[in-house]
Amino acid sequence: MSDIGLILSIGVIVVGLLWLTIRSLTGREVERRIIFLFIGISVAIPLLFNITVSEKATPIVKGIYDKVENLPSGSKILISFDYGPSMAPEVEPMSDAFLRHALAKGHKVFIMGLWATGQSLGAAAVDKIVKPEFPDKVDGVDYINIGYKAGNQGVLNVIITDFRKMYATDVNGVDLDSVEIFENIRSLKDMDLILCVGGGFPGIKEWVLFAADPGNIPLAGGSAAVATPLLYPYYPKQLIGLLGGIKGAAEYESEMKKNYPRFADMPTPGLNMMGPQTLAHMVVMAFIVIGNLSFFFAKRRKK
Amino acid sequence: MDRSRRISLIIFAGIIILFILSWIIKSTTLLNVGTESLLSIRDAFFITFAAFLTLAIFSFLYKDNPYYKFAEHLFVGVSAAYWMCVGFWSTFVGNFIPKVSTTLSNFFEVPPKEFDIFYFIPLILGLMLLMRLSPKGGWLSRWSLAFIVGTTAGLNLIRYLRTDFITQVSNTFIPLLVDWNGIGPFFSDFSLSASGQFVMTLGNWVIFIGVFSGLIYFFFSKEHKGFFGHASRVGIWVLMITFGASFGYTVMGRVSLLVGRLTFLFKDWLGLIS
Amino acid sequence: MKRQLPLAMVFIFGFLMIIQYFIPHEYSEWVNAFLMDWMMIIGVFALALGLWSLTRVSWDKVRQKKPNWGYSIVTLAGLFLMMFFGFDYFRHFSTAVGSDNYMYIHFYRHIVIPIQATMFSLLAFFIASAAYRAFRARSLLATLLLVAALVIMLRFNPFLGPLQPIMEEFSVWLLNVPNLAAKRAIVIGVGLGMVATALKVILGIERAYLGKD
Amino acid sequence: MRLKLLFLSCLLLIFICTSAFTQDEAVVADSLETTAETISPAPATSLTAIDKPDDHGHGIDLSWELSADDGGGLMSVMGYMIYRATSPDGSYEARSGLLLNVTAYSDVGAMNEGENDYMPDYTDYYYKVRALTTDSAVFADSEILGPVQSFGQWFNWKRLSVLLLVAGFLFLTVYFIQKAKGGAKLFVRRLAGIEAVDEAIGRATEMGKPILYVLGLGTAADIATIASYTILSRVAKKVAEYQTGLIVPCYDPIVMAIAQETVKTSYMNAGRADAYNEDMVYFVTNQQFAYVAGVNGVMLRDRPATNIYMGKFYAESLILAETGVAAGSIQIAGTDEISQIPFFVVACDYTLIGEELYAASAYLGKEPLLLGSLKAQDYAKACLIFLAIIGFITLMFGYHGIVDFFHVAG
Repeated sequence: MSDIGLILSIGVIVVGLLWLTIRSLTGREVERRIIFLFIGISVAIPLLFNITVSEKATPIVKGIYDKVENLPSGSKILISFDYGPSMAPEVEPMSDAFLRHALAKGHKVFIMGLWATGQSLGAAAVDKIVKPEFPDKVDGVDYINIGYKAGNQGVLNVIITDFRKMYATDVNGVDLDSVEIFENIRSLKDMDLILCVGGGFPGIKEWVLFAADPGNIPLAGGSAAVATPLLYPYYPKQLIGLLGGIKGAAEYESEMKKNYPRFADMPTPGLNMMGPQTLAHMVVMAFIVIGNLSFFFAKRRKK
Repeated sequence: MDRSRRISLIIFAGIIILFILSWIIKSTTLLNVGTESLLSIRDAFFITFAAFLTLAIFSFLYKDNPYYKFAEHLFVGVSAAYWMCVGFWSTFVGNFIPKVSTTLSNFFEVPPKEFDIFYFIPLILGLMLLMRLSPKGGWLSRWSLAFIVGTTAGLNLIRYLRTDFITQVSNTFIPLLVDWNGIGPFFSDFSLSASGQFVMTLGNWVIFIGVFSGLIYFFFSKEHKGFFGHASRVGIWVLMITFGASFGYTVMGRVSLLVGRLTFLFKDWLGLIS
Repeated sequence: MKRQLPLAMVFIFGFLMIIQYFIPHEYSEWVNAFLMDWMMIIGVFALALGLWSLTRVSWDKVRQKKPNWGYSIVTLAGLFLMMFFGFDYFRHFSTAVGSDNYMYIHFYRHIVIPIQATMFSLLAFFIASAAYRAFRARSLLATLLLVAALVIMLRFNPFLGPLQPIMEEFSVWLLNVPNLAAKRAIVIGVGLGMVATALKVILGIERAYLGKD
Repeated sequence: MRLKLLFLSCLLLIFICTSAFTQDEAVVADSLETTAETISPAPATSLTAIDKPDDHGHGIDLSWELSADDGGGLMSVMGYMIYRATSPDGSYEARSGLLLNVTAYSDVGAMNEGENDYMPDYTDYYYKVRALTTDSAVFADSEILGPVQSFGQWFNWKRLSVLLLVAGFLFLTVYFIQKAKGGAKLFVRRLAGIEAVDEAIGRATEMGKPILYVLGLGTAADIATIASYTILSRVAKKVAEYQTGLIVPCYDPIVMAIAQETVKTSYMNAGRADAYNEDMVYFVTNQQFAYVAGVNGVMLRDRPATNIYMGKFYAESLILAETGVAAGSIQIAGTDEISQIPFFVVACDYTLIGEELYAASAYLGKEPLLLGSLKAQDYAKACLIFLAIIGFITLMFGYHGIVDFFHVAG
């Protein structure tokens, strides 16, 4: 049923664009409302019919996936939630994917945040993902949320030598000395991998400069699209990998889906967003081409 | 009654019926989930109303129409009041009242702070600003404006000189030849994302030339002729490439916004997708 | 006098703020913090001025039955209803945030947020229509604009196949290197322009905003 | 407490074991023989303390040399901690966390009395640095240093180069203004976007339609907005002369007040004070997209012939400009907000890019005073390019003076 709707609607888009292309050969302009209509359809259809474009992980994304995959089960992974609600639609899929992947692989997960909003978003991720999907994982044994501390990169400066100088308890007020997961953890240097998800200040850059570089700790991250270009220079030396915007998240999700049967039906907000993205980009590009065609043919006719 | 008027009345009636229908259906679905009856009716109203406003704004893409005008005017009024309330409660009650009057802070139930006579100055300047409303005292408001303009000009002069200007200039000093270790290692890595020496040197040259030709483009004292003309031409090329790239890159973010809005309509309102 | 004194004030406060930057002493920091606080407090009075302007313009439209005057009633109703909920004198005066009234929150969540988000999302449509209209190979400059935009957008083309990672790499380079150069050139120029403008204001060369009499 | 001790001793045990096993054999024997924990390490030496320079007071800079047993000797020193007292034999309190492998530390306290960690100025402080080992009972204190006092400075030397730049620029500006006043002809090339403003006003007059002037989302604190007032004053003057309509919807109420003064003055200068109406400049709302919705409404209903956008703009730039296109207006934009320039370039007829916005006010006025400051700007740019080229050359020969000049740390 949905396939028929899908084929039908994509057919409409393709035929419509073709028709406009032919029209443009006579030098005629397309009215803006028609462009609006096409953009609306190209975003709505993939949403309604849940089209997911197959994504293949690029090396920069695969780098993170392989690192998480190849660490021996029980390794210690820290996920830092360095974002707020306004950025969440873009980067939340990344932290969700990291969390799922790490837990499924049997790693110990430490959640923290350099943003005040990160604390509640981390807690929300625990409620949304860990509790329903991994009921056998125990708070304080398999994962822990130590929350937010004020001080931006200053926090990193401290916890790179000692967590307990900054953090006495986790977010639920449980003494860190009494939880199993923190038994052999002294500082950030005891982590096997740090995953930072963010897109502002403080963010991945601060993690590179104040934690990964001085402590020689493997670091990877996910970043909002606006901030991504500024982070590429750190790859591959200081960053194992980087998820850039919603596309990076989608690539990571697709890699997880491919290799884990248990994730076949997991929610994939990143991939879901890719259908509209791809189609909308194609439509915009098509209109640029159409615009140039009508421009050239109109000019030729004038001659 | 002429024809167009009749059509618009029919549309209006249709929208009202659809609105009520959606309200009722939404209420029942919320009731089925187990929300308290009154609450679900209220929430259903608000969700339907929000959806109506969303569609009203989208209708602007077709053309200006009464529904867009309604949403626009409502939005202007409500948001202006919203910021007034935020300003009053957070700045005036939060920052100002505690420092000038214990009685008032008790009245507003904010913890009073140490009395500070200097806080009467902004009060006076603020009242002077309000003198604009009187036809005679308008000139008094210029004192407040002078205070604001003077302070910000001085503050920003320094701030921009320091952050925008000096920082950027000092960042421009980059090596034009990155760590020369002989021809072999220099050309070893052509990958644009990696930090091969050739690529980095190339990048630094592009930055160097781009910055200086860009600066020359913005030079006002000379006609763009001769060497100046060539350099400024390169400058505007670099600018245009940059603008095109930024434009293309932004499409992704903007489409995400539209996805968010359509998700609200399809999921929270219509329940078409899960 | 009416004009000289404000000019003197601009000069004094302007230079005070410049000098303040170079003095690390705590008195200087104290002055800075004070002035910033003052500005915010004056801002609240200014908001009242703004609301007055909005109300008067809307009310004039209603009174003189100008075109679309009916919608101005909507503006005024929204304004005063929201003000009433925000200041909600009798029930929720006690909270210093003033947002305890649930109607205030509902108005914010179900009127302000949806319209704001929808207005923002209109950009998805406008970015397409602007691209259609403007990205034409009319001249060399327009072509550069067009090609750069297309290169960046091609990342989303699923038919690219093995070219995909190369395009990705190239677009990142484009965003990193020439982009950085152009931005730097603009920022340096803007920095100078700002300093020049601020100096003109402080020195009283630019004084259009201070009235005439 | 007992649990903690047990835990700590376990940790210690583990530490000793692991460190014993990971070190090579000779050292293992060594450490077993000497049992490091009973011998105090060598203390840190050459402790110095001075008032932290270029600050507001309440801070003291310390430096020392590593203990002989840190990274050498017994290898027993793990790190350092700073202790401070107000008399040489008073009670010393820890002022730092564990400092690993560093030889300097700034002891900075709070500025205001009553705050946590308040550190009064002009008070005698005494310092010592403690070299710590893995055993908390084994450590070595340096010699006590003091008294030292903290106090605020009256000039921040780190910012000297900023001061020199401001002074240089001020000099250039005043010089060219004097020159202009003396009647010297100052050449500036034509700028298409600025000449378009004049044409656009003329066109609006012919069509009998108003001009929409948008000051953007800048607050009164943005210099782009200040530049925009000055352009507004020129536009308003022309508008008053041609007797065209003017609409200025505002986002910030203070900006509105200033814009009202500006427009009023321009009308008076044009001798048309009677045509000025307070409602030409009005407040819409203080929220980004509500403001855009309102301005969009004006564009579609009042149909201005020309839209001029000057000032600070954010994401709304393209919504405004595209609506203007739909309404068929001529559009001229100018902003220093780099991320929005592309959208204006694409959607408007003319765009003033970055700095051109600031230059525009001088152009439109053609007043010698304003042109003078524009010249100063150009010469500053020329000096900069010159300095930068010299900087690059000297950098190649290993001289960093010019580069350092532009590197402001404080």
